[in-house]
Amino acid sequence: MIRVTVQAQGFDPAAELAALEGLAGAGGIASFTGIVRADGGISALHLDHYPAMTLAQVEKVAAQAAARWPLLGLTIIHRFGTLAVGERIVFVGTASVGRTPALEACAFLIDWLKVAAPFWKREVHADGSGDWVEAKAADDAQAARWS
Amino acid sequence: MIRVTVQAQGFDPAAELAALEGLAGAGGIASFTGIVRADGGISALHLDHYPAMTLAQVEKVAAQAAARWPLLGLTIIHRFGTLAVGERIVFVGTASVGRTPALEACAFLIDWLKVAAPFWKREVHADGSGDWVEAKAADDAQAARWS
Amino acid sequence: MADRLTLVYFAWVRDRIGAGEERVAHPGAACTISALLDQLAEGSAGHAAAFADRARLRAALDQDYVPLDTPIGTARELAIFPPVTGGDTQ
Amino acid sequence: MADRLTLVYFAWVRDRIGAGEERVAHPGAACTISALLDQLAEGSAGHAAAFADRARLRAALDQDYVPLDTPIGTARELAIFPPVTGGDTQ
Repeated sequence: MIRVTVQAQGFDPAAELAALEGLAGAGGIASFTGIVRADGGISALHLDHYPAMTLAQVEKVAAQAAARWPLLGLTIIHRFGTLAVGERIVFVGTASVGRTPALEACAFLIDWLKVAAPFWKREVHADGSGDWVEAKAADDAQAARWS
Repeated sequence: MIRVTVQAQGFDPAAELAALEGLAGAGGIASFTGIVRADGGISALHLDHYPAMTLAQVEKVAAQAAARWPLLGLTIIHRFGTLAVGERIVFVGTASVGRTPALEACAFLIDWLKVAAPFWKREVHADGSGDWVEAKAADDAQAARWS
Repeated sequence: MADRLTLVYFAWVRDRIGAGEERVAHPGAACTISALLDQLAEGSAGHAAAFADRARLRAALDQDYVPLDTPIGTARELAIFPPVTGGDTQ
Repeated sequence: MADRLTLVYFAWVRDRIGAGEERVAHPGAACTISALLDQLAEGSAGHAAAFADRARLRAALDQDYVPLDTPIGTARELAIFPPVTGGDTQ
């Protein structure tokens, strides 16, 4: 079961985890949820994305994980648009028979989403001003360790 | 926030995740949930444990993770007693500012719980018969990679 | 060969150009992305500002990431944007 | 020095002995866990069966894991059990 969505609206990690837990044979479920932080006094993050490309890229990363680990289920939800501090940005959930594939695939997916999915963040201050977030070389390095 | 419990009753991962997501400054929340599988046609698992020692050992593993990674929160729930197929056995949840400490600490905790917490599993068949599960050398090796 | 090429821009590239999308005459299969950016930069101050620092630009041809020295070939859509900053938190 | 030592058993060690807990005269600080197991194995078939394969036994003194060749010292509680099998799924 591979489920990938790119959406503006929020999501419920509990429902996503319950779906993964319910998969026949699932013994281990790993998840990661990303939350908008109030870094530098921002009030929101705006996520720009490339709609024609985003879903295809996220599906590509999902297919890589599914090919590399014996997963029973894999869920990726990535939001775009304007997200207030404290809101969820991204969810990755994985299910496998034993614990290791789920844990490793979850870490792999979130590392690769950061460098492969065409999203751009702009920090939004209370007065509406804001700056685009610069990419970090550390993210490329972290994704590359899976190669 | 370190929360460690060893209990017979079930738990709700959604509530645990919500508590971690609500921690001030949390940007990444990782979790792992273990589920009883129907391996070999079993109907349940019985988890024996050493009550005087269990909580202390789980707290020790939690303290090691908290010393090693900059975590904002860490939750471990481990059940004992008789658990039917499909029931949750264990939950590990971690929160950090960025994604990496949460993901690494979550994997570390579940690896170490397997080798350090005094739990013993017996597979229970529908007729009440059952055998104690043998420890796997692979678990020791997996935990040792964190050393 | 398509006779038009759609250009799409994201993040500060779009801000500097002042538009998210534009159509241009297809520069020909052999023309590289970099060469096209050079031409566009001559045409407006916004494009010049957006394309000034090539090390900070990434590209996709028909929704696949490619290096800037890639020939445009028969692609119908060229996207120009900064390195992505998605994934989890900032 | 305590004059009694509490022994606690888990999993198949308990099944073979037929009891989860018993109290014995403290064998003295210098006596190792292994030496005590030898003495106990002589006393009953159940203990002999439980302690036959030392490679499959682990021990804790006053709730701390120790090797089987550890002297019992002033400990009040000695636990004998198989390698643990907790954590996640089987």
